[in-house]
Amino acid sequence: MKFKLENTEETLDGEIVKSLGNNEFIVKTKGKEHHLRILNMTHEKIEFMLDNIYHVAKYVENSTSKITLVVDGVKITFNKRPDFDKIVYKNSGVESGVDSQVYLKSQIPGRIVSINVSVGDKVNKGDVVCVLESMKMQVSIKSHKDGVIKSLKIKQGAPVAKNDVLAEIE
Amino acid sequence: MKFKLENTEETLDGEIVKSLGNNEFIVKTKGKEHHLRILNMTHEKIEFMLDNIYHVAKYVENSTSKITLVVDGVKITFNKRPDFDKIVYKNSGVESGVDSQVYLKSQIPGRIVSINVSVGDKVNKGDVVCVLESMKMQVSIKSHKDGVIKSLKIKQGAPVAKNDVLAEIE
Amino acid sequence: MIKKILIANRGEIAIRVIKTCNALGIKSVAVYSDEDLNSKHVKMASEAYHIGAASPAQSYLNMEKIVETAVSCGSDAIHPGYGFLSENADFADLCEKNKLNFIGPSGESMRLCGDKMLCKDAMAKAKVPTVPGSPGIVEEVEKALDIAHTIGYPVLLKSVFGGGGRGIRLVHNEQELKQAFELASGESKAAFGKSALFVEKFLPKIRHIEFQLARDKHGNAVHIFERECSIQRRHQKLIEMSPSPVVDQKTRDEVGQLAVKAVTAVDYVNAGTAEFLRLDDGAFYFIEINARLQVEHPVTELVSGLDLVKLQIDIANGEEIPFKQKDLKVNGCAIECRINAEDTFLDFAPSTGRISDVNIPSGPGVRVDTYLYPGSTVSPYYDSLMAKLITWGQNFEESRQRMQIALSDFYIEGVETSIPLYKTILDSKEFIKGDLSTDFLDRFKILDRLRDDLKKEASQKGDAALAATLVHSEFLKNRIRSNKEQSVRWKTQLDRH
Amino acid sequence: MIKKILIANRGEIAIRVIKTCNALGIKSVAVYSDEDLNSKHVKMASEAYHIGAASPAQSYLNMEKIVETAVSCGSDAIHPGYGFLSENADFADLCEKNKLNFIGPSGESMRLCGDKMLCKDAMAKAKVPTVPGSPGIVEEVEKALDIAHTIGYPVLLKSVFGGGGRGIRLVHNEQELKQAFELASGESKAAFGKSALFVEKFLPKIRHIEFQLARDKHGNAVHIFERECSIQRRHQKLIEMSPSPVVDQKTRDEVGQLAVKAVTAVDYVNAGTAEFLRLDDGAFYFIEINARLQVEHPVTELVSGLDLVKLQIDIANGEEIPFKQKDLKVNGCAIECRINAEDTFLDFAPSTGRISDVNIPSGPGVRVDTYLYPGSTVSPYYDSLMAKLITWGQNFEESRQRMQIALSDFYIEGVETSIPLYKTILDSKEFIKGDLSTDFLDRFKILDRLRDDLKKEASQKGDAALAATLVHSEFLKNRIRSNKEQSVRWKTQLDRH
Repeated sequence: MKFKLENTEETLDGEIVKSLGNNEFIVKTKGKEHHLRILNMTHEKIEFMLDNIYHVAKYVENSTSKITLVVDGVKITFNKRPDFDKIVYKNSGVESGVDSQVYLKSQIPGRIVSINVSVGDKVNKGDVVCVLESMKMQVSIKSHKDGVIKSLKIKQGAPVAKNDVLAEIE
Repeated sequence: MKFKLENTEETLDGEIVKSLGNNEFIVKTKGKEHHLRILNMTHEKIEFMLDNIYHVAKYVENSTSKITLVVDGVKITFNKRPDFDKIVYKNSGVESGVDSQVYLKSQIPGRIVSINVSVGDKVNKGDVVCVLESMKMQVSIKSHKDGVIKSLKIKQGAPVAKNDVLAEIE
Repeated sequence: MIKKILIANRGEIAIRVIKTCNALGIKSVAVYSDEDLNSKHVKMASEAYHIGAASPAQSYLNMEKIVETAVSCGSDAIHPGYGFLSENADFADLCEKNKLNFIGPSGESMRLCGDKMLCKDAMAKAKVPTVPGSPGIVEEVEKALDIAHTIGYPVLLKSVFGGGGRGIRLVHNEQELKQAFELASGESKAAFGKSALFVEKFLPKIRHIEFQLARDKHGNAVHIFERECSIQRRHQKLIEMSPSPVVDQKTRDEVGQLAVKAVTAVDYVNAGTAEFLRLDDGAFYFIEINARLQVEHPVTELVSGLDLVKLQIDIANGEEIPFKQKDLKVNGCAIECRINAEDTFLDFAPSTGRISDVNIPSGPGVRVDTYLYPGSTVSPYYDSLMAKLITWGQNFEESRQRMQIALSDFYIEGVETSIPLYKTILDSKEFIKGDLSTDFLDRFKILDRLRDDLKKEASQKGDAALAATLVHSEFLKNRIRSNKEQSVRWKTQLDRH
Repeated sequence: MIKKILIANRGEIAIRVIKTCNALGIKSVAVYSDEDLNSKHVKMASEAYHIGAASPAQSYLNMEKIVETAVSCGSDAIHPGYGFLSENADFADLCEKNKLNFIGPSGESMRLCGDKMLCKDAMAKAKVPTVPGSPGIVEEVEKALDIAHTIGYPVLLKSVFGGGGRGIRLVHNEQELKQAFELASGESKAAFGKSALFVEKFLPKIRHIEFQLARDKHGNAVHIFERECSIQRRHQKLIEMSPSPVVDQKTRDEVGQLAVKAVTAVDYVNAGTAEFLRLDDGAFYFIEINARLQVEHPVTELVSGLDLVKLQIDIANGEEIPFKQKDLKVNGCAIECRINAEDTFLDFAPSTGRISDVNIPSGPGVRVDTYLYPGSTVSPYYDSLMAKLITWGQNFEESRQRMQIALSDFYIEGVETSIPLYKTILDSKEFIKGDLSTDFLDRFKILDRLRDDLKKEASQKGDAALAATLVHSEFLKNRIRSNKEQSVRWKTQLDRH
């Protein structure tokens, strides 16, 4: 299985190498083998020892696109499709090459999670302008060109529809 | 419904007078009416307000002979057959009228919970000699005559069989 | 003697008052709105009465209903907690009229504390320094310019009708002041029919330091040390501690005596708090009296050993404060973190919902005041404070270490919380060295650091999360394949442990 | 400097040590038997290793396995807790041999503390009064009669091979002593090949009072006040408190200095305890040194503000004790109740099983050290102490009141507990006025009072219990009548709240 760890740049890769019986397994994560012993497991929760360290994981969400779980109190979201970001990046206009285009538009509907620039800021092509949550995933919307933020059409927490203008960049 | 409250001499009597809907009821206990509102109820547990006081009751046991529940942390046992004690009392020899009989015997098998007399003690007919637990109920074994405890054949916590001699009373 | 107290409040503070009632053998009466039928304070009180709909106006702010309930259930006193009716002078009066002992100051004293200008006057008479500025309302721009000239720019132009940062304008010179005065005066007239502006010196990089006070009906008054409450967001306190890292015993004695003068000046009776601003040069300026028990009272309890709710009840009973100023010594250090249901990254927007699971920390020096239990609800109708986590240590560092561990142990499932933010703050070198100010979060870009910390944490738990997901999806896959048989098999395996 | 500590223990004390490790940034290593895979100490430690089967001999007493685990996981120190290997001199030696810092006294010092006669000798040299009696083993009956004549009847004839009340005979005069000597001597020879008897004065109505001590590697020693531990059952402590109601500051200074002499006499290093008996006339007699952290250490922590586990670690690191005797002042009063899984009415027989539900009390001045959580297990393999409930107050009465409330809030489902017994004791006028002695339970017929209290409690809750049963059986009846439909209807009704 291969996941992208949300909010970080990491992509994680793992597999069950073998079952030892008695609820014990050898698992491989990031290329390294670990011993795992299940203490308790239900649909929502798993308690286990991983290489002599206890962990508890609770499942908050398991959708087609992502898994959110809380491990030892830390919320972790795995994106199941590690390349989703790239698709959005492409759609958001960066790859279109139309440098003369002033408007940065959203190719997907969503909700603005954070705004990373202010009016007057100089941005380079590929810089993150804002982050929006869409299909329960957080995606960064990046500038499609070098330029200066002329105006921002978005508000934190507010929804945006597909093709809404997010910013003017000149 | 009528219950004997174990370990006390009380017999309690109660009924649901009417349902007010919305999980509210008028109940009568010991001849007095109360307003009851259910907050939560499952097979094992009920949380409710009784006349503006919150209570939580958990069911520990519900057999044919008794109900044990924990109310606000206090363990309470209701005997479902309030006259069981009397049957045992009768069987234990008190009602037999055979005053010359020296041996106090147990008419039921059980386990000695407490011993209420010592050798040499003067006892009157009907005084409790010991308490034994039988069929998950605590029953007092009472002296069948006036006299003096000559010997005790029992030990706290130990089992007794039917017809075992418990004490000699002269 | 008070025998039965109705608590006109909810949440953790209602529970806090119940605990002291229990210890003293006083009966406690809870009141609750529709929303709170299943709340912990209802379950813990000796008796509980429904007082109205979820909206505070119809329940916890409904004076008549609360007083009526108190009278009909035979309460002899009312504890208002904080918020809601606690600083409502009319409510204090209504209690008195109904022969209910209101556990707080008199309505009259409360009114004096609540009126900015009257209070400032009283302080001037008592020689308690307040923030330099106009002695009262300024009607004409020339007067404002005079005052600004005297106290020096920059100054703040404020409206007495404002509050919580609203209606405040920062001006740097004469010209700005003239413009601002015109605008503000116009706004005020439009909204309230009259202009009511005043001028105050703008104070940069300030600390918020307050003194706990108690004054009885016999005129005895003491201060119970200071609390440093500089870590704030949007003018609301997040972290409080006692003692303050910048208050030595000499300062404590001096400013504490000012605080005592302040409550005496307004004939305040009960436990209360005098709030001060402290500048970098060490100057203290009185700002206001909080005429009630404070959210952050536990830090004072931990360093003084006092039960402040008990002290309130004793004072309401007409007793004298059972100790003198010289008997009080700061013992160790206490820190409180307000555990709020809020999303730090959504501008601290409230987060509400059902708490499906909660782990409350414990251990040496750890105290938690909370209404949470598994299955409880954080309601959108009331404030976002779910719990107060307070740690005590022999010194600041021990207290801080214990807080860090307790924050890590505090697990709340179902809402976003301010816990991660506090972990980042407690870990920062600026907090450790005590470089605090009300703009701490901005000054040290704490939210950026928090973002980094969260990334790091997620990265550290990545292996465990992945391993869990591998084994768990195997489990789910098998369950789908042969639901019943598998679950039996798993159960059997698990039962072996 | 210690960086990683293996904790050679389980239950609440393992957790207690982990908490201090966490606060200090020291890694903690748990060990566990088959029985303890799901125990809380395993879940809380930085790492956890399996060391053997459930039986203590195969796990928590398995010295080699524990030392091997410590070495292989890179621990640099071992904390033994109390019980198990904590007073095993060979274990201390084995740790030393393996370059593991044993957090406790040296093996040599431990051996001296553990040998009744050697220890008594050392005390005689240090002029620490011990219970009057024979200076050593008494071989002949004439010698025994001489001693008894000197110290006065009644006397106890004890065997050095005895312990916990076994092998002790109370004699009132010469004739009884002669008979008893013959019997005991014969028994001893039969069992151990030699007679090893000694004579001690019989002390009626005694209090058990002990002093907390600390001594570092540089020879600095302090006492950290006394603990009164007179409330016992079968020679095991149930309730402890500090200060003792019969120890004033003068007595504390005097007996505290004796205690310091006692540990110095045996070159004791670490935190430890000197136990004394106190007679009604105020005389104190040393009985023994407990060469480890005590179960009841939290009461001392609460009145001193110290973290005794941290102090142990500091001392093991070779640091000097960071305070002087004169810096220590008793602050308030703390009481501890040992919450045991036992049936008071079955002669305190252990009660074991799964804890299906637990509510842990909290509030101002309340501390709970426990391994319980819903779903945890009280195992028949280990001791019956499930939790320690400790309350602090400004004085004895406040501490007692808080304890009463905390006991009422402490709910443990699945086993019998000693909680009801403590409620009866805490409520008794004899406890309130401090009339304590080791025979307190018998002297005041506490179990009879407990029986009455339980009856009264049951009677008070009778109405609520009956009402619950009425409504609940209606619920069950309806469920049986139309299972599915009904449950939906009930669920709908309940969801409205």
